[in-house]
Amino acid sequence: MFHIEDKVRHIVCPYCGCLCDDILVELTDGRISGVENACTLGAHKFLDDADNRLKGPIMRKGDQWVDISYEEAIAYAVQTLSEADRPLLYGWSGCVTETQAIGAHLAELIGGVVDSTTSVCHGPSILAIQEVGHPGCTLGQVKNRADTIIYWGSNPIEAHPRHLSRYTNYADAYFLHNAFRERKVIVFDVRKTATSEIASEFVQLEQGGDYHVLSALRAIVRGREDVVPDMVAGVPKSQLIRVAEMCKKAKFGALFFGVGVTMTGGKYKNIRNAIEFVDELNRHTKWTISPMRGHSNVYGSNEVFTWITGYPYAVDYARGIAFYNPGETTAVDILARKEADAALIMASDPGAHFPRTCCEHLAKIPTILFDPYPSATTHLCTVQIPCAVNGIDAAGTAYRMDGIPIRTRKFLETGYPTDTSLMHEIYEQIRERKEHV
Amino acid sequence: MSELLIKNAYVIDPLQGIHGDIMDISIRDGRIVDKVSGSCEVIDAAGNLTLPGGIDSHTHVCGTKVNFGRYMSPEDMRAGRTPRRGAMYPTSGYTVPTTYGNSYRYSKMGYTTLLEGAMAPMEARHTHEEFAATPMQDMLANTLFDGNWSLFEAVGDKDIRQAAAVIGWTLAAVKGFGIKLTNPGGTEAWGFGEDLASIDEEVPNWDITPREIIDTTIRACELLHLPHSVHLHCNNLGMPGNYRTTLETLDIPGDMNPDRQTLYLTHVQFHSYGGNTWGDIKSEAEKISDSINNKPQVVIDMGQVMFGRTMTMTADGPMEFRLYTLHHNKWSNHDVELETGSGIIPVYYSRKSSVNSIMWAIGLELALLVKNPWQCMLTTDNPNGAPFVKYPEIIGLLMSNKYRSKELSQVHKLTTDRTSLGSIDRELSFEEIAVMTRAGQAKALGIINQGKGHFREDALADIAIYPVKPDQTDPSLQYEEVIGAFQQTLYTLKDGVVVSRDGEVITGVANRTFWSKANLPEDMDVLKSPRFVEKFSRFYSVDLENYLVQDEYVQRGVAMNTGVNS
Amino acid sequence: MKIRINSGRTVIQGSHVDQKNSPEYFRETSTIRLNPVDMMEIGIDDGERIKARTDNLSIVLRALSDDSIKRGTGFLPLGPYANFLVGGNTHSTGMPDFKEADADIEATVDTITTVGELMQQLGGVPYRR
Amino acid sequence: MQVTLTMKPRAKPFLPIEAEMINPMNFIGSQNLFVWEGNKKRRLEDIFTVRKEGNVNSPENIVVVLRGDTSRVKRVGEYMSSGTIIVEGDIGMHCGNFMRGGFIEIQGNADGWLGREMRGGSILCHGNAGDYCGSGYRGEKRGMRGGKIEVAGNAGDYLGEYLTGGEIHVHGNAGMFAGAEMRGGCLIIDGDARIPAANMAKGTCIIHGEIHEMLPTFEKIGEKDGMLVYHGDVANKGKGELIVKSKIT
Repeated sequence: MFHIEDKVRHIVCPYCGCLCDDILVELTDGRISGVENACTLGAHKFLDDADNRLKGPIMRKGDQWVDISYEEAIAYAVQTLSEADRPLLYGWSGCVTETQAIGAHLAELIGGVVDSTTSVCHGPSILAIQEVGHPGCTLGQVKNRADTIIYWGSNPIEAHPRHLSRYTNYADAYFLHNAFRERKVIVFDVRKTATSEIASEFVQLEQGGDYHVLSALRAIVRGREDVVPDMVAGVPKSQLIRVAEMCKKAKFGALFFGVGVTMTGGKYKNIRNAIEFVDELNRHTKWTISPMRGHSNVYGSNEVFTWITGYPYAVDYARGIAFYNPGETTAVDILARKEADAALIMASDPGAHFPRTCCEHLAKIPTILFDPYPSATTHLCTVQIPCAVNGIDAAGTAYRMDGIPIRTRKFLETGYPTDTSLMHEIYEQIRERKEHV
Repeated sequence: MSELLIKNAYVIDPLQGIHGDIMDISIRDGRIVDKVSGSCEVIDAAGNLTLPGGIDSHTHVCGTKVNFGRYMSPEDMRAGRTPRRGAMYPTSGYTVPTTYGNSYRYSKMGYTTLLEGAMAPMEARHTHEEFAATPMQDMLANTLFDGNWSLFEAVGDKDIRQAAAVIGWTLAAVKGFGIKLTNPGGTEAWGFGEDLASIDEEVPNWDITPREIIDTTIRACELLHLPHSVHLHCNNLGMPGNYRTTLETLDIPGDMNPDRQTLYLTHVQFHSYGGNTWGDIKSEAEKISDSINNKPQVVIDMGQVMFGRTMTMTADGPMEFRLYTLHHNKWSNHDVELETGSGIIPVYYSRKSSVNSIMWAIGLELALLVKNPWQCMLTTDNPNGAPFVKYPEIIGLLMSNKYRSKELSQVHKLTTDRTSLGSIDRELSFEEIAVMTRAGQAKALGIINQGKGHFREDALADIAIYPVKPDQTDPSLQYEEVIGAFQQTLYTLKDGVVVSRDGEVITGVANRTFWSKANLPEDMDVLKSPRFVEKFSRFYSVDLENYLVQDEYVQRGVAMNTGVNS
Repeated sequence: MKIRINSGRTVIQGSHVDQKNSPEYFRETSTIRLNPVDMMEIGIDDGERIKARTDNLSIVLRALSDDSIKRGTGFLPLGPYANFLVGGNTHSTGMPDFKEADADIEATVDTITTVGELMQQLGGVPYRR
Repeated sequence: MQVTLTMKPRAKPFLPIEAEMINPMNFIGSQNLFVWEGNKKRRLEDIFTVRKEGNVNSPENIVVVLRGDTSRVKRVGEYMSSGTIIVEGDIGMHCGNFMRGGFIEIQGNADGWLGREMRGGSILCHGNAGDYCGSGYRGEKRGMRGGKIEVAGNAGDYLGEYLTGGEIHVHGNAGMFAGAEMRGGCLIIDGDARIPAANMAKGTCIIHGEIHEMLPTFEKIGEKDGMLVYHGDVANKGKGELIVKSKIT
């Protein structure tokens, strides 16, 4: 049998916020047959892709699922969204910015709320940044300079597997002679993790104790260790003093935090405290802090929504002008309060990742799901429309977790329409419909 | 074919030497022509002031740090919110408005061309994405080289040709327009939390000084024949006593190229401080302007400060950290590997503050003491000194001594002693304002031949008609009318199309992006330099192949060809 | 027994996010890691099942002993099972208490519902193709 | 004059209503008033039965009474400067935002952001108040700046966040992070509180009940009237006062 083999390089992995752009993909007969450089998560994304796809649009009729055409699916979306009193447009983090931009304009056109997966991921980090700012940097800056790394409430070995090898512990550094030996990794977590195993210092704190530990560290760095009690949230004061000293001695320190800090009690206050800890350290030496963003282009959604609407997520256009108030205009709150009367879910899976009350409401209202794959939300939605996958059979802009914009590459022709073209079609049809009313 | 005739226009076109003649302007297919047919559409300008479209030669409206200013400031977005109106999308924000907010407000003020002051090459795609969402103006991006390692190596080697090679390649790779140096060397020092105190202090870990970076870069820019000169944000921004650094910097280009502008110093207000501390800060605008008056090859912009709240944002990371330790408000910082830094903090400039009042006065002093308006552009370093919507007030202050005196009497009393503003009675004319807001910019940026800043035949028909009749108005007394006129055009035309009228944007347009394409001989191809390529692959966190900005991002790009002789 | 459930990404969960209806995803996201002493106290062995209850809702999970887990806590990979136990209150921040679900757990012999069945309990219609 | 607004039945009762025009001064004269239900603009009369009794003179003599299920009605009394609003049941979010004067009485519970960025006047809530009572807005550095909020029941999380002036008195318990980032004013909680006064800079926070998860960065200064006095938050250069009953858990 004759095989057509091909190798494509410099592919951008569309899995997580690391957005590794050095992936090599092998193609055999137009199918992905091999992947190099990717982590386990990314490799699965590429290798399993073809088997996972939903073949075409489907619609729930009673307790049955029927196949429908793209035209029927679009027509359903157009009618549902233009008639809704409080439509919710949620997801977006797997889309390219070109699609996200249409989403923001669509929300305005239909008087809806547009929110991205940010709200259940690093939304609290944004709230904290809006209170105190964000001393950050690009990941290459950390790679070339950092001698001290903190991972706080974050387990990159399982969630961002190449973060350590591309940007921190195992990466080549310009300013360190033997980067691997000279670097110290400090892990703060409530449980032992794969990452805490490789740390030079592991600080195990009580669940929900992040804020207290950060306050204590700030006080110690400010020279007020006298007020700090002997034990803070399960951590001995002596260890906190030792860690504070390590941080002050660093020539360049980088603190990375994960959803372990955004999702626990205190939420954005934890992050705010971490940022202010880093602010304080900058009076002694150089420190930066960065969120470990999950989805490949979740940061892109924040960027695009910001330049179009003024706000990074959770934007409510009910009154034609943008209003923002996480806790009120965020997807979980709107669904839990049963406000939404229609939903468009874009390349995300609230069925798997939202509280049950939200899922129950999604099952009750017309829910249009754009996703290449059957997911947990498939069972809850009314219509699912499969589209091309960003970074495989679609290209566009994605923003890495540190704000670096990278263009993903299209290397397969599958015939699936892109989400950009589908959203454009929906936008134009609704616009025409509104003009005729 | 579309034709348009503007009749009875009171035209000031300094580049053509037209000083206020009542005349007609003919437009065909977006360009100025000699004549149009009798049946075309007609706009009666009725003797109102008609100028080429405004050009802002230094503003921050698109890209990573501008957007981060928005991102961290939902409180700012509560101001300036407008709903969709006709062709206008909704807008939000005052000091850092959304892209459409910026674009519409500039358009309403008659601006059709903007130069984004600072684009980190690695984040260029972001700037270009926002350019596409700033539709009413043609855009240019000054590209940051202040901490560029490859440039540093060339500076260390005293290899001007290699420096030019790096700059030429980078501008074409990221679709940038000109060279921006922000606190040269200082942003690299900030990589380890430090800054440089003078232009002769060595950059940590690099065997070079800011003086050498500036000198080499100017020579490389001249070698490349880039349309615009080096665009420099001097070291020591905002530090009392920094005027010495500024004077030393002004002396660097010397007579390097007497025929041509070789240096553009931006927001010089922030660099003209005497004294040693915030307590004894005073203006040294006289010394700075004396120096500029003797250097025809130098152009500056004001960086005027106006009172009220605003957002400071610059690639000058260490300066923003110092500002943070003073204001203790939010502080954001974003260093970009191998290239540059940046910082953002919100500020409030208060009349009650002696420092802020002195800053306010210094900007005006500069504009009034620099004799030749072609050497001083009107800016606020938007939004650093103030949001650009304050430009009309600045015009009022420059045109009316009466208004200036009135304002001066309401600021901190130390201002009179510590600045010379009270003793200056110069009042700028409409023509001088036209130079400082469009003609001078077109010349300084080198985009006259692209059809910007004038009404010569074949120029782009970018036109602003302001509701003021200069021959019937005395700006010295009627400054309020003048301010009102510059706040809102009767008509703004871009490419021959009326895009806004009486403050209302009436149609969307597609803008273009000017970028510099250096055609370099083979020996200047950096991709053939193993050192360049190896450094890229080892120390950047993206692949070289994914660094290059694809054509998708400059779909309406205009490449400006330059190059060196082989 | 009362425990506080923490959730997070695991490699197996993360490798199958595009295969939410696969046996691998089902098995991984419905498996809770507990401290071995706690498991002894409830009276179950590795691989046996527990019922976790918050408010008046309960869900059946497979239990796995893991001595890195502190007593009184459990780790459940993120997914529909973990979120079934989470309420919709975000404390007006937009973010639910994903990492702080307090549940009562007890031994059970009931079977574990699949992702599709779980969604059906929430009002959906399972899609099986 | 009394204006009584009674909610009508609605096809979609969960849709939020934005009704900042429910402000005593708007009931002088007979202009058309509009509210938003979801993304639809409605006449006030489409949502409420409106009954006016008595003569109109000045806003301070106007009493607006809200009746029925008003738990989804937001922004009532926003920018109010005089007069009285009485809510017989529960009220939705953002009641009394930016209020400058007058009086709002809520006989039931109030949802989040009660009295956000309030400048003056007073609010009395007989039931519970939601999260962010007397707080600021996202990114803004000042919360409530003047006036008084009294809550007879419990308050939610982030009570008095960025409190800058005025007084908040909660008779029941407070949730997490009461008085976080306080910069002035006085916050009194008769019941319990969890992680209070976090990162406070100035102002006074008094807690008569139990404190859960007290922060490690408050410095004990002494005792006053049987209460312990702490200064903080030492994590910053805070000069606030946290006064608590001796029992801390």
